[in-house]
Amino acid sequence: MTQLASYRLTTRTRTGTAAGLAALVLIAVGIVLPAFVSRSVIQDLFYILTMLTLAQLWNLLAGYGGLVSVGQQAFVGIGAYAMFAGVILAGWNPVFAILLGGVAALILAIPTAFFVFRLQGAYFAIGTWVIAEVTRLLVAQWKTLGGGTGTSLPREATGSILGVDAIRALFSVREAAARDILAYWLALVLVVAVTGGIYWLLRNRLGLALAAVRDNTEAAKSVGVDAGRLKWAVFLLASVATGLTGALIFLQTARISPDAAFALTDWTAYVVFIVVIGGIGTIEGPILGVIVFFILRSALADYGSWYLLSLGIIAIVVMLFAPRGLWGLISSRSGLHLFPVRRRLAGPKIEGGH
Amino acid sequence: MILVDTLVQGILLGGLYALFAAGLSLVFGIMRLVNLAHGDLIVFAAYLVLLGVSLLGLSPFVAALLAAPIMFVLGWLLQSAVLNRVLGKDILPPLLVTFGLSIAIQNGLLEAFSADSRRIPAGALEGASINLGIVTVGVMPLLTFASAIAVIVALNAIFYQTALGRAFRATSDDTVTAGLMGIEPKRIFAIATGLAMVVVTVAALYLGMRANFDPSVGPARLLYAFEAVIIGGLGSLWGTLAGGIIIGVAQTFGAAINPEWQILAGHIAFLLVLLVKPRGLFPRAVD
Amino acid sequence: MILKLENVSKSFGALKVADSVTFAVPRGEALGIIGPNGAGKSTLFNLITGNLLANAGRIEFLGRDVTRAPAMERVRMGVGRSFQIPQPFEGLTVFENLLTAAAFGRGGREAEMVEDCARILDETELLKKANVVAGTLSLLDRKRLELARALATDPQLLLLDEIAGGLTEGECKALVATIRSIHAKGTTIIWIEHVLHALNSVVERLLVLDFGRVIGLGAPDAIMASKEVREIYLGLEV
Amino acid sequence: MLLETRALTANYGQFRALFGVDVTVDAGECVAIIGANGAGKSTLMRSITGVLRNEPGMVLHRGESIGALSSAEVMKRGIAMVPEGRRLFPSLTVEENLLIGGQMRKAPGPWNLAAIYDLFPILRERRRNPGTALSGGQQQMVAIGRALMSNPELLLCDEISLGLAPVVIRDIYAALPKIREGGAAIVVVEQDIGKALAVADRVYCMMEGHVTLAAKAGDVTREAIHAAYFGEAA
Amino acid sequence: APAIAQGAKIKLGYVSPQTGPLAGFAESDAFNIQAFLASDAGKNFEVIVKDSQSNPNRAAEVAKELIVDSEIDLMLVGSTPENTNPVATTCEAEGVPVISTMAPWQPWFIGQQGNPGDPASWKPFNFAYHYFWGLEDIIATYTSMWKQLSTNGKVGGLFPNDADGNAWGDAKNGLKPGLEAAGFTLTDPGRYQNLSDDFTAQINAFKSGGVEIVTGVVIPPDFTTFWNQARQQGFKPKAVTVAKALLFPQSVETLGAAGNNLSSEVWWSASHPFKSSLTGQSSAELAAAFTAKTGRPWTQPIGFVHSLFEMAANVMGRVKDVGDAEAVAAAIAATDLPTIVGKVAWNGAGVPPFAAKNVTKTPLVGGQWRMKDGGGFDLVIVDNSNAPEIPAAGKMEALG
Ligand SMILES: Nc1ncnc2c1ncn2[C@@H]1O[C@H](COP(=O)(O)OP(=O)(O)OP(=O)(O)O)[C@@H](O)[C@H]1O
Ligand SMILES: Nc1ncnc2c1ncn2[C@@H]1O[C@H](COP(=O)(O)OP(=O)(O)OP(=O)(O)O)[C@@H](O)[C@H]1O
Ligand SMILES: CC(C)C[C@H](N)C(=O)O
Ligand SMILES: [Mg+2]
Ligand SMILES: [Mg+2]
Repeated sequence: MTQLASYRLTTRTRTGTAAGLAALVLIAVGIVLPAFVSRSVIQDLFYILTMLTLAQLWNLLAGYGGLVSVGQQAFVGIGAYAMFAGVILAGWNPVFAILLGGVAALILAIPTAFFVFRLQGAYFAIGTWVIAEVTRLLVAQWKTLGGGTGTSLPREATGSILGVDAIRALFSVREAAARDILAYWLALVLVVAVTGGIYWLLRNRLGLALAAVRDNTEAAKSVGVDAGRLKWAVFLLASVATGLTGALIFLQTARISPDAAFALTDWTAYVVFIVVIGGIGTIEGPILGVIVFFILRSALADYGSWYLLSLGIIAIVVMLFAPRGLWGLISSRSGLHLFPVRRRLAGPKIEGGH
Repeated sequence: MILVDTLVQGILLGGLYALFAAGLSLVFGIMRLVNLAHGDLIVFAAYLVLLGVSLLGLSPFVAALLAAPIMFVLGWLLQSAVLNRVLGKDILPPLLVTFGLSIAIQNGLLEAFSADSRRIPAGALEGASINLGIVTVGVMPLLTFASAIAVIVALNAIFYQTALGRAFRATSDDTVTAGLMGIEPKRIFAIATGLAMVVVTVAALYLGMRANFDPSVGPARLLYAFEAVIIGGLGSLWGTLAGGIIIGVAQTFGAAINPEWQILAGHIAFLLVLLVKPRGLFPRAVD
Repeated sequence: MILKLENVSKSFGALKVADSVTFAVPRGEALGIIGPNGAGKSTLFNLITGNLLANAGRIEFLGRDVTRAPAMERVRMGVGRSFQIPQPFEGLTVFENLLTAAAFGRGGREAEMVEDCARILDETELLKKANVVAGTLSLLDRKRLELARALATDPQLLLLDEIAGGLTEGECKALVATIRSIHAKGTTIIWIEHVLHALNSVVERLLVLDFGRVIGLGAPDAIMASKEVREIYLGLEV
Repeated sequence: MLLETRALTANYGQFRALFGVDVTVDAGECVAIIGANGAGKSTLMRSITGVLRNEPGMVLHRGESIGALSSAEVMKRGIAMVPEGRRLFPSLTVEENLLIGGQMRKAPGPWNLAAIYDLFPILRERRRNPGTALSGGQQQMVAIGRALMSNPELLLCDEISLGLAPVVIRDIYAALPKIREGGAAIVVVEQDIGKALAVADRVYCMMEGHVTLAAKAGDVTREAIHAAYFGEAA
Repeated sequence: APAIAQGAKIKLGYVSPQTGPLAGFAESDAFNIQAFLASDAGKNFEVIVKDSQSNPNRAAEVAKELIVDSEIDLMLVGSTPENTNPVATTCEAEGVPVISTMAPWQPWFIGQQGNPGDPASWKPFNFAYHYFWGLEDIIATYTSMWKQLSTNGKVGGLFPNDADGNAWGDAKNGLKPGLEAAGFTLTDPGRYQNLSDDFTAQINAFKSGGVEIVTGVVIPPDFTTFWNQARQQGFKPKAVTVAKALLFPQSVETLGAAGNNLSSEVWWSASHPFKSSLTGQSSAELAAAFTAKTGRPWTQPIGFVHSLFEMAANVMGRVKDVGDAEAVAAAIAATDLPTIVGKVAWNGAGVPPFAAKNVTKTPLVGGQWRMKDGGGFDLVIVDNSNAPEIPAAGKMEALG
């Protein structure tokens, strides 16, 4: 069998490489952008980036891990509250307190996983929702942080965020604008880390395992994939990163209440909307989805209930006519994959890699 | 006896939840459809009944009788035109569609009826009560509970004693093979949703007579309904009633400790049941 | 002994599908399992692989008690299997199916497995279709993939569940040749099959199951000749 | 002519599985369709029963096009199928599985619950069990009984012997003549050529989506079948 | 004033819950804004309205949009703490002046503090100013209403776990100490979640506590549920005086006969003896104009929404550079204006020192809903002991 030595594995494609380079350029542009654009653009970008992060994480759970959670607001909320607690009760600098958000999300995720992993499909979905409600109701009893009323970051805290002074000096902007720039940079770091991290995972053993479990759990176990551990890993990872994102979002808002921090609509429903419109189970989908979502939101936001009415109808229409999402539509037409993960065997006797 | 009173009120409250849940249980059981718009459909039906009462001057019960066939047709159309096209192995598309529907209904109602809270006037029935010695119970909650039982008995009879019910169950197992038996799965689903909407009308009647409602109150009702369905076990309608009662009783006892624990206690009861029995109290042999 | 079952029992409700099953398989043997439909053959495989857990009894693999061990642990110890109804990872390519099995069944890095996977694909006549998405395969190729994927886990004990069912004679012959060559390399094989001529051309012993009980175990000729087997399995007048 | 396909084609997405297949079945006759794996036999069955839709004029029942009908509508015209892989309804008991086969089409005929239980006595014992708690062979019996309950004019059986023990296959094939006596025409899809020829009046052989042989069962030679089956001379 | 003459329009941001459960508060927005823009002073202004959808999250978001994208010069906000607090907090953090109203000052001021439980940590605001009344006024008014009846002085409280409920129910800064000082006792079973389906626990607690008076701050749907259950379970208090739930005539009308003689606080009415500084209209004229235009009955928020624009016209008329946030804030602090809801001046009168800089108060009286003969309800002012300048039109009556 010596002639077999010529077989090798490849995931690289030309579009993939081009897309990688484009991503690097975009990131570089993203870093220097605050020097050139207005504050409102930075804020819009912050919103886009944080929603994209949440969308990528939810896509990791549902699209790759088969874990259709409708309770991600639990981790956004707990992350945000932990950050507030760190600032208000322990006097931490808000930037460090964001890390507390990740820790708190992890602590919540462990018992949550114990519970919801006993459930399947729709039960799992409702289970996560109930856990999120329970968390919200419990946090709403935490009177030191305002109970159901909520609370705000104290002025001293928002005024002394690490790095804000440097940014003020660098771009010669007001304090509030400097805070936005800092939050934007952190969001950029988070979205690059999350998207890059997910892509890395998918190209790793874990990617194969996820796909195998998604396709057929019983068979996956029979080839040695530890489906249970895999779900744990994905769930904990997604929870921690969701917690960090939640902390960052509310650092920028500077105000929190249980209803806002644990809002099903804002942190899960819209996120699901983004992922599904864009195309679930792909890295490209959430990116496209968040852009579409943002355009719709900006275009319709001033029409009151008509905005939400149309959003609902658009969601229905997309599901009816493009169930694999817009990216699904594009990539099935053009065969385009910006983030290729398919491992191909290259060598003699193999039919063209289609 | 506060303890007995709390228990009785909890059971009666459970009847209301079971009523919210029965239609959901039907649809969830037959087509695994997680209908996130269920709560909003109840509210929609409540407005329909309200229109009957306020425009035509009917009694709420007569208005509900008129609303029921309208809701049946709407359910039929909704299923045929929209939901049938997204049903499949994947639970996500219907999840998203019904979420979209939920938002659309809420905001459509808001446009049509504004955010004012409304109520279906039930005259003397509203405050009427019966003194049973140990406890004083409202006539309305009793009526609600009795209706929940009636609805469940009726649905069970359809499900297990009629050819339609057999078709429901077969279609729920395997649509392609059901087709080979001469059953049009899409028609069966449409009938099921229509039927669920009739149950929704009953739920709406009591929702509207018991408390105020406005276009935004749907989702809060939805979660309890889901909990009742899941606690009971997929496809078990008596289980759904049991689930409703468990949540109702947990809530009244939780509230007796401290009102802060009211809703929390219901959710925790749900979690505890699932911890012990992940497929609910009365699961079907095969899912 | 590579595998030892002692009084293994399993019930689904009132239905007993494994009833005090006791037997042992020496290393390197090829054992055939036959029995009427519903006798509990596939269930027995599920018990050995850990896809189902036994209600009672003891299963030993390579001298270790694995009765309660989860499926993936047994795979890593060297138990490979195919499913009676092929269960490919439909969204992955044929090659990726094997790569998954290799990477997790053995616990190594993907890159190290590539050549081994290519060799197995070659042996099972799937090499041409290496980059084809498994969901689009024909039944024959799916069955080949079942075998190939089991092989990719580098099993010491290979469990095959009716992989010849539904194949044409020519296909069946090719399959038998493949299995023989695997066996020749020292892999222990347990094979459930209704296509008796194929089975008997490979195995050294036959085990007969009926209603979850072992009712015969021995050389194929002797088993096929036994009155009991003829009665319940082949029907009297055959 | 009970059933006729005319230049029938079928696709799974981009993949074409049937290329202009012409098959006929007369009332009361038994036709066997043989062919290797993936030849398109099941696809033909699915096209006839409307599980796969096709263009008008491709499938005719008593001269009328049924290609655009849903599988439920096809079934109500008297074409019942025993699908590949049995596909019983797990939530229904054995008896309910049987009942549901006849509930949408009530045609006069020999088949009813009692007749099915007489044909397969083991089912009477297990009538209260969920259909899927039976062994493969028993499930196959339920699947056949279920299809018979509507007293079809035409019964399509897709690989009813696949994965069954010889003794069970014998029982099931023994039932086929009784089914014909009831007046139904039968199409059996089989890989086992011998078994197919033994029961059928006529035989079609398929290969890669084409009909490569159509003949009377008594007339065909081993060589002809071999050529049609494998596409080469024996 | 110089700023007004300069041609470029002054930008006012206005965040209001036009949709959602709080939409009742916003029903007069269009009417009032139109009237404002049509007035002489209004010609210099542009008003940019954003809908908070009754969602605090969204309120903060649109406030930021107004500040960052529209670059407003002054923010106006009202309609319960759920709406005022996120907007005021955002403005404070952004350094944009904001005038806020229609939330009792405690939930507004204390609710915006990082740790509401720790008075030592409370800080005044630089840009956020609020005018309305406080819980001390509620206590004075309610107790005076109840003293008109003969009761055992036992009060049951319904306080939800939201901004209002937590402030009203707070053991130290809420109703409790004040009620006790006035000789009443308070049974408080604890905070409940809004949109509750069952009030059995509260009813049982009230029954066993011998309660004859019910008070609280309840959203309308919850009040109906409570009131029906109370009647079903045989609980018959002599007075029910709750805030929020009984603001709008529609909420009372849904109760039918059971709505008669329920009572509530009154912060503005058609009979308030004040005039608009903007249009010169009296309260009665404003209410009539609203009804004429929309065909709907007057409600309390109409006066306060109107007064927000009076404030804007007055404040911006007194600053030189409308873009100078500090100057605008200073002008707000220096306000002394008689408006349609009473005099507004941040002079510290009646407000504790920690909040004196940012909070000022308008008068509060008590009212009772009386069924009219031809159907419908009138809100009759039955207690003005706290603000004698507002005429009372009747006496408090016990529930039947
Ligand atoms: N998960 C299950 N729940 C209930 N009964 C089951 C389950 N799995 C298998 N059975 C039943 O157990 C018995 C043995 O099934 P098994 O699949 O092991 O048979 P088998 O010998 O492999 O038959 P075949 O030759 O048809 O594949 C059958 O009666 C079957 O219906
Ligand atoms: N759902 C499907 N999607 C795509 N291709 C399919 C599908 N079902 C069958 N095919 C393909 O269509 C061709 C014909 O398949 P079909 O199932 O009709 O064959 P068959 O003759 O019944 O074979 P078998 O003996 O395996 O049952 C095969 O190449 C098969 O891979
Ligand atoms: C998904 C497809 C674009 C895969 C393609 N055959 C490749 O290997 O790149
Ligand atoms: Mg088997
Ligand atoms: Mg086939």
